[in-house]
Amino acid sequence: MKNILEIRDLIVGIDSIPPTWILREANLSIGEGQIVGLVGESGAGKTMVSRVILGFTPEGSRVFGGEIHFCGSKISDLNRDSRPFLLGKEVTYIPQNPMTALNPVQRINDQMTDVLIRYLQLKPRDATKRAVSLLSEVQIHDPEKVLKLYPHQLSGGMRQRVLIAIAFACNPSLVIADEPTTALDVTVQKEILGLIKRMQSSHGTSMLFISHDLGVVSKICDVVNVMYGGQVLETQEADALFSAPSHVYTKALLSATPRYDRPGDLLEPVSDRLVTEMGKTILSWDKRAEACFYK
Amino acid sequence: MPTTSVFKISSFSIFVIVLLGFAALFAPIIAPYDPMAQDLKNSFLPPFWLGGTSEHLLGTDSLGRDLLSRIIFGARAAVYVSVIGSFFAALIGVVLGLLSGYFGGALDALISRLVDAWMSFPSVLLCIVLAAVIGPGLETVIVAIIIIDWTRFCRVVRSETIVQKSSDYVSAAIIGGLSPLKILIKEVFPNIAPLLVTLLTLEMGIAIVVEAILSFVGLSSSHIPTWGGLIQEGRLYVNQAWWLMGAPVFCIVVVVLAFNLIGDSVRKRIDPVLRA
Amino acid sequence: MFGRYLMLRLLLAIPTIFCVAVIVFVLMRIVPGDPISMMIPPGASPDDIENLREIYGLNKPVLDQFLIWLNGIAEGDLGRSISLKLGVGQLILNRLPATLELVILSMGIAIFLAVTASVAAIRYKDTLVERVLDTFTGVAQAIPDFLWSLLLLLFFGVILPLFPITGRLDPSLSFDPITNFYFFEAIFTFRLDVVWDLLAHLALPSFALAFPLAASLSRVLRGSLSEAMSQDYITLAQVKGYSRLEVITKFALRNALIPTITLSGVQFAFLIGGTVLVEYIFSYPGLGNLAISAVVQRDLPLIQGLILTFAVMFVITNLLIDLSYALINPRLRGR
Amino acid sequence: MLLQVRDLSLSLRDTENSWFWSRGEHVNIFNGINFDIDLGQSLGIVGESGSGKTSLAKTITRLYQPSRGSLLFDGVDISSLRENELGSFRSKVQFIFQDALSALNPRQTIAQIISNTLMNFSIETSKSAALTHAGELLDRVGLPRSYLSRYPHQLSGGQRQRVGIARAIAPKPKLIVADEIVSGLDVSTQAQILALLRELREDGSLIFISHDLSVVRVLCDHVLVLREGKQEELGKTVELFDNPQSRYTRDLLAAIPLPEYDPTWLDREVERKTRDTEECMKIQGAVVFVTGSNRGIGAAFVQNLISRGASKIYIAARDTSKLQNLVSENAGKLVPVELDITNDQQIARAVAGASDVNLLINNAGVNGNSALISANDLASARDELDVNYFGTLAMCRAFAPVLKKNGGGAIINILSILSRVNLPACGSYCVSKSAALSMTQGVRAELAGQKTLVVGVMPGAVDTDMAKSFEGPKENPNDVANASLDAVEQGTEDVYPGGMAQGVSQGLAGDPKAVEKEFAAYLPG
Repeated sequence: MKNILEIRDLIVGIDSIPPTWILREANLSIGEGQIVGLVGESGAGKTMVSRVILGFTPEGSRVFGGEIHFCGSKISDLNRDSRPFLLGKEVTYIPQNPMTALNPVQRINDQMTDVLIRYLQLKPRDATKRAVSLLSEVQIHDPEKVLKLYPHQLSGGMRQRVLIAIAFACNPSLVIADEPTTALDVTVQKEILGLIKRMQSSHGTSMLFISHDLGVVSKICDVVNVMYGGQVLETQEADALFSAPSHVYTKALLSATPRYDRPGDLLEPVSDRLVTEMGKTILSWDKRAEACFYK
Repeated sequence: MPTTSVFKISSFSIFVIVLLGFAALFAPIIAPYDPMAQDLKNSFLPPFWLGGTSEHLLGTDSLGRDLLSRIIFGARAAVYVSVIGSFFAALIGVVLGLLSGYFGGALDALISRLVDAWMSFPSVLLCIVLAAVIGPGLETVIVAIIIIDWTRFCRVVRSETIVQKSSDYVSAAIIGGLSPLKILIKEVFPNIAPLLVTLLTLEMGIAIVVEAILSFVGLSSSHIPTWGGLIQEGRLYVNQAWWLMGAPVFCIVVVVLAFNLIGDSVRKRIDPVLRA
Repeated sequence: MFGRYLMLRLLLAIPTIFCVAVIVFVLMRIVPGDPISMMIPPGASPDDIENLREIYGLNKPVLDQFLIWLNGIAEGDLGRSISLKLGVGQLILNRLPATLELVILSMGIAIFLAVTASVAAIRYKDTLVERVLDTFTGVAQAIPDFLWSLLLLLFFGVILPLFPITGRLDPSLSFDPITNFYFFEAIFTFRLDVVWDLLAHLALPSFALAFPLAASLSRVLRGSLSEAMSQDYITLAQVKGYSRLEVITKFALRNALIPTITLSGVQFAFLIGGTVLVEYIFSYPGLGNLAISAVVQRDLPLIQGLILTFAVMFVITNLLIDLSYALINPRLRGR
Repeated sequence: MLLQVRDLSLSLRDTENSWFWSRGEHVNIFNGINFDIDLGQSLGIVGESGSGKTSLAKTITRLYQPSRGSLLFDGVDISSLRENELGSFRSKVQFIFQDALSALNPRQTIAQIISNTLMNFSIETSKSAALTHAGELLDRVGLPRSYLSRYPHQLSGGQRQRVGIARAIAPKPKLIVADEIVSGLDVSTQAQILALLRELREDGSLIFISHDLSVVRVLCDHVLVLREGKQEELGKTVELFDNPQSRYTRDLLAAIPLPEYDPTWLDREVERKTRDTEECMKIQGAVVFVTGSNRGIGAAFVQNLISRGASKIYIAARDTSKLQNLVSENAGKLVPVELDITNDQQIARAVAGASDVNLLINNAGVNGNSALISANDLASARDELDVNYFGTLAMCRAFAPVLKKNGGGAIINILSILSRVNLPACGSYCVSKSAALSMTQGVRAELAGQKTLVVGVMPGAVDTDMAKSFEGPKENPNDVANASLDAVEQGTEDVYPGGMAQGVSQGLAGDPKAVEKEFAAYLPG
């Protein structure tokens, strides 16, 4: 299988003395037509991975080492103008919070058609036609009416559908979804997950799916990467990972996740010993890195 | 909010304000001349750097009175008016704002209508009319400042109290068994205090300007020199001797800037949340 | 819904204006000094004084005076100025255009400065440009229009005599306008020399008025712009491939204007109050100048009329701001 | 019982749409909430966003004042007490907030925050003792004592939540209400906080608000499911999770993604959902037969059916003359039928003329208000059994084939909460309703094969002519009709409309003997 995206030993940090490391030799690859999951707790560096790919890194951050390849061509720096792909066309993004991700003062139509006009050179009228078919693809009834509305007139689930439609508008080769269902209620979450999956398979798109929720990831991803402290600890096919996790951290996370089908006393908090151990590993990596980059 | 102003040094403003206070307190001692003493032979003397003498550092006015001495005595009026005026305006505004914001209801409706009516009218004009009604004098200026500017405090304190009141820590205090008055004093007020300090310093600057405005249109005291009065006299001779107007304008501008800067830095220093 | 909202605003304006009228009227009646005493020549007989009181209706009870005044307003008669011996309505109408021209120009300058400065500061965030703009905004906001007038007059009128410091139009120019809107009339009649001279006279007062307004507008606008810039829809716009300037002007600006109008709407109205002093300082023949001389002269009918005019202008400005707010915010428009 | 909540409702003014002259309309936040909580128990309140769960928590702790209903804490009704009368309640009930940062005063150190609470409730009188005590509390929640001198913003999310817990347990409350306190935390931190709460739970009762059923399973022994301000389901945790009664709860559970590989999970929902919507009938377009439709609940049913768009309604009554007005107002929709349900011939005629019915509402009933022993004769008892049991059964028997032919449909039997417990004052009526309840269950089982939903409605006293003599809280007949029709659309089998009915039903589930004793007090006369 060909890889759309490959990240090898990527080291990113905020350029201070000593640097604040965000990604510590992270490895990740996304195969064509796959949904690749990236799970981890806050501070694990999940969002940084998506930002590095898109070219939206925080002020002062810098690539210290490693490589990123997109369809075989190397992305060498963090500047988004030097991406080898068209942002918004070939690589798109589904944001976390649908309530705030649409421009409140623009009609849905304008927000959907702008990329179509910009990248597919459609005339406004054709772009609207295409937007209508996209909206029906994401199962919005009466798309003509929805196009004339403002975001505040739509529910959260509807807005996320619109955002998904925007993400798939120009048949992208990679969609990055950053916690796309975290802000939604569970029942809506299920619908949206199903929709993302359907859109992904019907468009044959590759996808990076970032989430903190092991449950969500287990349901939608083909391959899952578990991150901690800026490193990818474990990469496995979804069925293998959830039936037989290999890394202690993954195991600990799984047994710390409450489940409605199990009585409460089975819940095991992550043990202090594991936390200290993992902290130590990171600390020793930092020391090595400092010695390497600041000599 | 922009926080990267080039003027970060508050030492400048502290220096200015100390100087102002010093001039106001010891005006009779430091002023080289009696500010009212006329010397018609030596009228319109320019400042020393424009060819004047070192005897009159800033020159003299149309009646030959020493400009430096008049400015030093003018500082006295400015400080007097701004300290007393701002204090009482703040007192009235804060008390009414806290009560109105925390307890709401009919009291709030009454107070906020009152503030609205007050604010729906150009304050400068109201001030001038008011001063005209009461008659000229420094006390008039103080009364005008209090009557006009209590709304400034009331409005801000009220809306801030409402914000604080709806935060969970106030609910937590209710759960914690505190009485409403105690919550207001112990929980809410400390969270408003930094804002209040800022408002108060800004108000001092504003009060000085109001005093200048009123004396500029001739509604302050005409018996003692005031900065506004000096500006008014200077405006008449601006084409012959621009420094007569320039010097007091310079003083007011510097003082107003100083109060603004100090308000900003005090707020940053007091606030543990901002400090973090 | 929106029409109803406007109607409501208009209706609410009436009691505000009425309140102002009452307050002003009562205030002016408790004046310790007697306005008549200023008008009479020395040695006038008590009969003469009584006569004058009769003419101006000052011998009647306060309530009657108020009703007469109100009745007059309803008929379009604001009374007669004591000091200028002319109809108050006439005086105000003569002066109003000059003030309006000043106000409109100042607001335009302020908006232009504020938007430019804010967009530039956000575009060049964390650079020297931002810090310089910060300083300018800070200073411009700290110094009120009264002091700006004096500073501008000193520096650009006296020390560097670039602009005239008094009046509205050079009397040596032969310009015989039909209306009192000199500026607009001069433009329509292609009197470019007059336009130029009017602008020169307007320059200092309008900038003095515009600076503090521009600064406070730009503070709020920058705050809401930088808040808007951290919103998710901006990230989405960036991910759609728009450049930073495009993102600011096409996406963030309109959103940022909404809170800006709410937070600083009242500042626009304050500008009208500011004209009083600025006109006085530059001897600009507008309402403000007239107001100060009326106050100094204790010209009751004139003061009353002027304050009423100011209140109406104030209310109209507020109304226009509300209107623009509603136009820009789809949440209100959709109703 | 530590806390008894009965028919608790809250409505607030919609300030956003308020005008100068009107202060905004009342908006219902939640309605008719009933539950009990005993010392040492823990109750989870679960709902999606907008279900009113946080408002409910704030009402239970009297941060809000309920607009209706009662809150009995330690036997005292605190629902309408004023703030200064709440003194002892305040120290016995504590709240932990969702947003720990905003719930801690930013200008106070942790030491001040905790010792303030200790001093307010006079648990400690000197500052130094309060400080030591605060230190001990930090030990209990697993924070180092050195954190006493820190400010809230210097702590991490999990640490702040621990401070919130320390403050809540400081006055040794009998009840702690925790509102979504783990929702913003990482899995590992969340597990630690949950473990801490499990440990502390043993000291008192806990009400735990959450959107996450999995988390509730960890902590609570009872669960209440809220949906759009209404109590959807209440039960023991084990039972509710193993065998959820309400469809909504089933949906919620099915939507939770468990962390295990399951490639069919995403598609499963769609299938199930379409089947479910087919299964449950819609009132809109239904053809309905209502008995006893001339007054009371029957009349309310007719109105509700019209407004919900039923296509045809047979309105049956013993005397149809009073129905003429109604019929002429709704021409074509309403068909009057003269029917005494104790008359077999009339029933046969009615069925023959109404072969398109797919919803039967057995509402007709009588109540002679007579006792069992002290009644003069058995006339009333016979009459009640005749109408309430035999009549209703006859109707079910007659219409079952019609419903089968029309695709299953539904039957609503209007019973009474008195079908489950005897009220001596009208003892014979209760017997007849009890028979009808048992009959309903049997009919339900028999008709399950033909997909007919049989709904039993058990209201308390309803504000109708029948209950004129009863003085006490009464349900609005409209609410009863509405709840019954909702049940048909949602596939619910047992309906307890209103606070009283729910209270009794819950009491019966907990301690049936106590309920019996309570009702036994209402003797005839």
